[in-house]
Amino acid sequence: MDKMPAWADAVLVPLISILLAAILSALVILAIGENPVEAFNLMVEGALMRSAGWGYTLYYTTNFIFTGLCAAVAFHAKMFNIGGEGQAMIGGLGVALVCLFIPFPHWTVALLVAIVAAGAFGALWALIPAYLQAKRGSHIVITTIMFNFIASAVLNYVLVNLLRPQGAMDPATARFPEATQLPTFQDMFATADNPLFRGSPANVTFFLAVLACVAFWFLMWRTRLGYEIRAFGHSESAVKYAGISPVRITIVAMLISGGLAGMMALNTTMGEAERLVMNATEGAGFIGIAVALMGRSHPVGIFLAALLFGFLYQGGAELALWTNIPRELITVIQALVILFTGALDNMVRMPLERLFVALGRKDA
Amino acid sequence: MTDTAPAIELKGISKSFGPVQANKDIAMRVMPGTIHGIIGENGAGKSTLMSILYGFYKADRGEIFIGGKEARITDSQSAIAAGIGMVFQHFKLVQNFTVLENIILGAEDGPMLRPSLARARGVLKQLSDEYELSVDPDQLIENLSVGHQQRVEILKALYRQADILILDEPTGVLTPAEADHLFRILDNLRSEGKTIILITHKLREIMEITDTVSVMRRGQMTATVKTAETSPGELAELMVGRKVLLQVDKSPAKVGAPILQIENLRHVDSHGVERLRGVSLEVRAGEVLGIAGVAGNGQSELLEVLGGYADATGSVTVNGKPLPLTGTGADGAARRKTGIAHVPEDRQTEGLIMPYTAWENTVFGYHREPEFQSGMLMDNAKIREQAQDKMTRYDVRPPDPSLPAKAFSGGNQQKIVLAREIERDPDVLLIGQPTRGVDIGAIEFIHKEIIRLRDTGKAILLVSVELDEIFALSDRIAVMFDGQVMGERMPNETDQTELGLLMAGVTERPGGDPIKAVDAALEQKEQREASQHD
Amino acid sequence: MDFMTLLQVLDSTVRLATPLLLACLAGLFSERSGVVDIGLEGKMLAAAFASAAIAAVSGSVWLGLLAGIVSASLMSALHGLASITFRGNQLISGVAINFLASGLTVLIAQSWFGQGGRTPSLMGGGRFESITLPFANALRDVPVLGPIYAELISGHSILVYVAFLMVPLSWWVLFRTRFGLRLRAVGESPEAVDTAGISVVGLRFAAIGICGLLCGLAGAYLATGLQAGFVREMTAGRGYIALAALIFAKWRPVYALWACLLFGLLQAVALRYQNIDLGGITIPVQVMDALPYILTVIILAGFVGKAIPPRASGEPYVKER
Amino acid sequence: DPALVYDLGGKFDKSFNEAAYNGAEAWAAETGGSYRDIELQSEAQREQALRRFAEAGFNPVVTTGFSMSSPIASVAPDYPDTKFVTIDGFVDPEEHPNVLSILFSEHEGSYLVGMMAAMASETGTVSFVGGMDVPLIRKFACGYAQGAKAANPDIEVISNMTGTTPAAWNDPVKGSELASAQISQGSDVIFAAAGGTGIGVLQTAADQDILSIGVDSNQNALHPGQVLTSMLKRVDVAVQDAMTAGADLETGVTVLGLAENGVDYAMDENNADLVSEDMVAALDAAREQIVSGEVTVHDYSSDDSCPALSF
Ligand SMILES: Nc1ncnc2c1ncn2[C@@H]1O[C@H](COP(=O)(O)OP(=O)(O)OP(=O)(O)O)[C@@H](O)[C@H]1O
Ligand SMILES: Nc1ncnc2c1ncn2[C@@H]1O[C@H](COP(=O)(O)OP(=O)(O)OP(=O)(O)O)[C@@H](O)[C@H]1O
Ligand SMILES: [Mg+2]
Ligand SMILES: [Mg+2]
Repeated sequence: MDKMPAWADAVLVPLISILLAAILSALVILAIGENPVEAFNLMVEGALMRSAGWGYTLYYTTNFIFTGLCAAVAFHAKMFNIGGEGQAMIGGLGVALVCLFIPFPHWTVALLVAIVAAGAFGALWALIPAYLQAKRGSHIVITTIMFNFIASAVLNYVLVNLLRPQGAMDPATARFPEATQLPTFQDMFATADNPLFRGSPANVTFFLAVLACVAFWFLMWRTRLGYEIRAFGHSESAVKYAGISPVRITIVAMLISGGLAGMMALNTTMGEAERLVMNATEGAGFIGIAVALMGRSHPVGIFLAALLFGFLYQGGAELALWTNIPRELITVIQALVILFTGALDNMVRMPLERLFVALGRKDA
Repeated sequence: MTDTAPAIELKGISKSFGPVQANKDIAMRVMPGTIHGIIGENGAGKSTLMSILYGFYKADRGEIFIGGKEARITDSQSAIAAGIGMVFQHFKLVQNFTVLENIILGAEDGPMLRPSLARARGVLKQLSDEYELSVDPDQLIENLSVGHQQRVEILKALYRQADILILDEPTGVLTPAEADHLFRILDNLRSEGKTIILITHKLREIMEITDTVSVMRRGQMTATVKTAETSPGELAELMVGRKVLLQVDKSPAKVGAPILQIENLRHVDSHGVERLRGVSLEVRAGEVLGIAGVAGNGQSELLEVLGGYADATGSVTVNGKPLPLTGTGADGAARRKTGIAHVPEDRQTEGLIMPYTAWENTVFGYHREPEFQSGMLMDNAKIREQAQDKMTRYDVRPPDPSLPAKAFSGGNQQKIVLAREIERDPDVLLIGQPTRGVDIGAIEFIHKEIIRLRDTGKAILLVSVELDEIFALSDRIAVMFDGQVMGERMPNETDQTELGLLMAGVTERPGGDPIKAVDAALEQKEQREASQHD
Repeated sequence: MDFMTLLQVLDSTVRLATPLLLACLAGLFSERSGVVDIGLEGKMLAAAFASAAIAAVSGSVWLGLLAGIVSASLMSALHGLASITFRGNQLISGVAINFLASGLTVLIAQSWFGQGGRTPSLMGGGRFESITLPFANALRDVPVLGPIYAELISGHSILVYVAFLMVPLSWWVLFRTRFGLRLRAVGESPEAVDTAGISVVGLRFAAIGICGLLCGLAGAYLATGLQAGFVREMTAGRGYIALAALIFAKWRPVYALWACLLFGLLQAVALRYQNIDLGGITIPVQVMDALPYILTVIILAGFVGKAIPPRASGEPYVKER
Repeated sequence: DPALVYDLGGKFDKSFNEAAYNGAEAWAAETGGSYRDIELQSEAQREQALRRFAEAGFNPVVTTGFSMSSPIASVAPDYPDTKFVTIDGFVDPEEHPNVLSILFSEHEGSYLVGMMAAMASETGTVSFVGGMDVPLIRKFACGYAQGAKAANPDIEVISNMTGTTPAAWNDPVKGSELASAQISQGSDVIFAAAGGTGIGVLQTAADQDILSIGVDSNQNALHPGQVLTSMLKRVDVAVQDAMTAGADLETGVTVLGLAENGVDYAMDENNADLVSEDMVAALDAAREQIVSGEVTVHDYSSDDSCPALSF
């Protein structure tokens, strides 16, 4: 079946797809009367040419790595977890609770406990849909969508009625204590005469995300559990034959998936806002799906795709700052990227395959 | 049209799927009112050629003449218009539609359904009477036996007034009695002047019914001969390209103590239909117990229950130790620990993970064994090494453990599964359809392996729909019909006819028309299933 | 609850159920043909915007309706291109369409009207007025039935009646016509349809076209029937609820009606009775707000059990042996 | 040059942010100056926008929305020469001398329109539709209820929130249904403080021929003759003033209540026929009492409770 070399499938197809999305985006920008070249320059300038820009790009990247891994685990088990958003919200609640109510001596301890809390809360939020899928056959796409809405209501209730400091307007918790604040890139890399990453929110959780990528690789391709998850994703009937419980795999995979989504909250809640706000997730759960797809559910791909979306977010912010382009343009660009890399990738792959077959014939 | 014009003539048909050349420059002529057989190894390109004739695929090159006139067959619609009907290997029926709805689908009279359905009901009645093709027009397809589903497929073609009928491996799923019935229908159709193309792997069938036969090999048409002027041996040689042994050598079994004992086994499927209805069997050390039966009579469920992935009631013991049949402990992994190995019926959806590499597949189901672990991780290096060794010993071609399972041909996939299951040195080997879709060369090897394992004193439970295979391998034969064991026979004390009737639920040789008795038994089965289905 | 309140809740139910019903039937046609569509939300949104924009510019609600249908159909065509022609992942395509609609509607609205992603308020002929059915006022005083007729049945915009008529019509099309037979077949077994000489692609595009049409009606109803203009994200998750209703309805038109009415009722009740006081324990508004979603989950878990979708849905059709 | 940062609702929300935009435009028109603005898209952009504007030399940097106070508190020390303004937010002036916090007494303005609602009501029932259930909106509702009860102790006040997610700001359909429900419960004046959702509320009120009250900006013109009044929150004035002051902006905390004309009710030709002289007189009297301290309107956010309404 080797119609096309693997590198072409992994690199060339997404690249051409992104290019197509970019061209269409440029047309949209032209249509609303702006200059696409200038816009692109602004985006690159603001996202990649300054250390603070990188600080933001990597901050968003961190979010998307976590949600991308979240979607990818589910994909490997042939499930579509649209609930990353809700799981991340509830993960944030876990982070907030430990940060607010446990007096930590040092951020390292706080981070360790918060990782557990974020993961556990996110996983917990994935548990019910997982259980229902495994035991009752309730479609996980629908249940996770519903759980996003429910998470939002839960968070709203908790923030408005329970965790909000007296008199505060924001539906948000109080600021976390000093000891729980994570070191940012600025804290880590800036020197007196070289103020790198000034004010940007990228923080240690970025390294945690990278670590998560590595752990994900080991889990999926080096452990029995990963072997079973992938096998389940390829063939449910084969897995039954082998004596692997589909119920167990469904639930475990979703718990891992939800846990990863929950950990995204470490970045936004503990790393950036240093308090829990209502809309901390901002659709990153959905972007994660696109990231996982683009990244072919492989950690390296996910990292690169997350970087691309991080760039889009940060570049988009710069556009909003220095031009009059409405922020919805970024939504449109995201939609186009998802469309071309996720849904229309065969449009690129099919002609490419034909090309490679033709080239192969000539060689032979 | 003169009477010498061939009903079908193909010239220079070529087709490739990417790098695979499935048909190479094929020419073929079939005269009207004849039955033309096509044989060839798996993957030889038979189905592809017929799909081209039916407009399902488009040929890269070549011409098709129907009744002497060039026909431009661009899609199934134009093939149907040219009077061609096809019964595919895998039926193309809508499972939750009625027979009638399936018949009219695509051949409706007008935009409204009712008149079409009413007319079809009449035509159907007439056709069934004419060709002995009776089937309940209002029954849902999913409630029909495969044999009846096939009748629906034939009726579909006749309803569309096909003059040319293509049947792709129609007998693989039929009891011998049903196959006989089918051949009688085909005979009828031939005498009506219809032209029939019959694809089959069974040389016996070719010899029995066809007028002419073509042999395909590796995408090419290697020979076309008059059936009367050839022999099975010659055809086999033409197919494979070398002499083939059509019989397995085997010494008498040295039977030992009972290993696997099954008592009153019952199983209800997810739709509430009882699939096993009190099965009792015993397999002893050093023997092959062959289970004969038409697909869908509980054999698959028997294997699933024994393999640990379907719940049941009753009792199963291995070496005297009872096995749990529900709940925890009733799964494939636990069964493996008790010494049961299982070569499943469907290697592609059960036995192998197709995208996994061969080496990953060689531990599938055994991947939690301590010997394949190093610390928390799997010891991939070791697994790979052992896989290489197994593949060499089982002559898997190509012997490359890093290829994905889907890149191997059917026979070689089966060898990978066999290697995995046999290498664990089990006490009991469950083996379903060991050579389904495998060609003659590989069959030879697989049969030898099974006999070799028997001779080391293992208890082997073999399920197969191929009676030839059952006879070739079994030391004892049990026949299943409708979830029950209809009887046990010794291979040298019975014949295909008797087994065939047992397979259709008829326990005594009927005095009258066997077809009637068979039909009655089948109908009873269908009714029970339909009434239990929720 | 007295009779009038009940009527008003039911009245509100009908209004809230209408967009759900149209979207649900849209999804029904699509999924019956084997194309899963989580982009209902986006299509409705696009239609809501286009209908309001064109109605505002032209002053004709009918032109607006047409524009709504066209724009939802364009979105459908995109979904078809991705999931039928190029056999892409249908869920991803749906997600992308939701994003696209969410961004494009505001972007275009802003560049046309400069009102922050809103269309101007529709007046007069730019809106679907509510229709008073014959004798509604005369019969109002007849006990019980009078108010039911006058309050509940009469007095909705024409699209409401269209939506309810769509239920028997959809049933009839699906189960009584050749097209319906083929449509249901292609969602169950595309290879059966293909070998019968019917184009799978053609049928699926037809189904998706109907889906676009119905989403167009749903969006137009939101922006020009219920409201007098478009505001950003005005579909507010209704596409997802419609999907849940579709599963609840087991992909059948008449059940779809009941499912959508149930969801409409839930919303109507939640809107009217916030903070229900149950003898000391107050149920917070958040619970009422989340109730439809919670109920969906409960329904999926318990009552429907294993809802079995059309067998081929979600899978692109690839010819095979 | 000054810069302006809008909250997540976006520039043209027909109420709060749009008022800020109008103020900036008015300043630009008056002085011929130019300014930069940005609509935030995500939480993390809050600080980013502040920093980027401060770095680029914009001064003052004006922000809308209570959510900006936290980011300002963390950014302000890094740019001591830049003045930051947080409208609706509070930043401790002791710690951050370069920040001006502008707070509005929404409860006072709401009190006045509540009075007007009660007086205009013929059924003895008035109502409130909020957007997302957050404390700020409860503050509006609470003031409104107090005003209504002050004008007519027997008045019935119904209050509903649209939802608990940000979608509640943009669901006019739900707004309509809420309004309908309230109307059927007898309400004949509805105050909507619900962003885009309010559009639906006002529409339904107009369609069903009862009165509504707009919020933040003057929304009387949306349905001339059918919007009783609008509770004005003079964000536009605050923005314009801040921009006019420029780099010399005086920092600290400013509370803009009735006394400062920071909140008010809108009168124009669209509602002239709806508001009687009695009403104007009563409202003027109440305004005086509040300004003088004779009457205090309870602020929900001061202790998260409301004497006139339960949530
Ligand atoms: N849709 C397809 N895509 C790619 N390759 C295909 C396809 N269909 C058939 N082939 C390849 O073409 C070759 C011929 O296949 P075909 O199904 O015609 O064989 P066959 O003679 O009918 O075999 P069998 O006896 O197993 O039915 C095989 O190598 C097969 O792998
Ligand atoms: N999907 C595929 N991808 C890659 N290679 C394939 C694929 N299908 C078949 N092949 C290769 O093409 C060759 C022919 O396959 P085919 O199924 O026709 O084998 P075969 O002659 O029937 O062999 P066997 O006797 O083992 O069944 C095989 O050796 C296999 O390696
Ligand atoms: Mg074949
Ligand atoms: Mg083969």
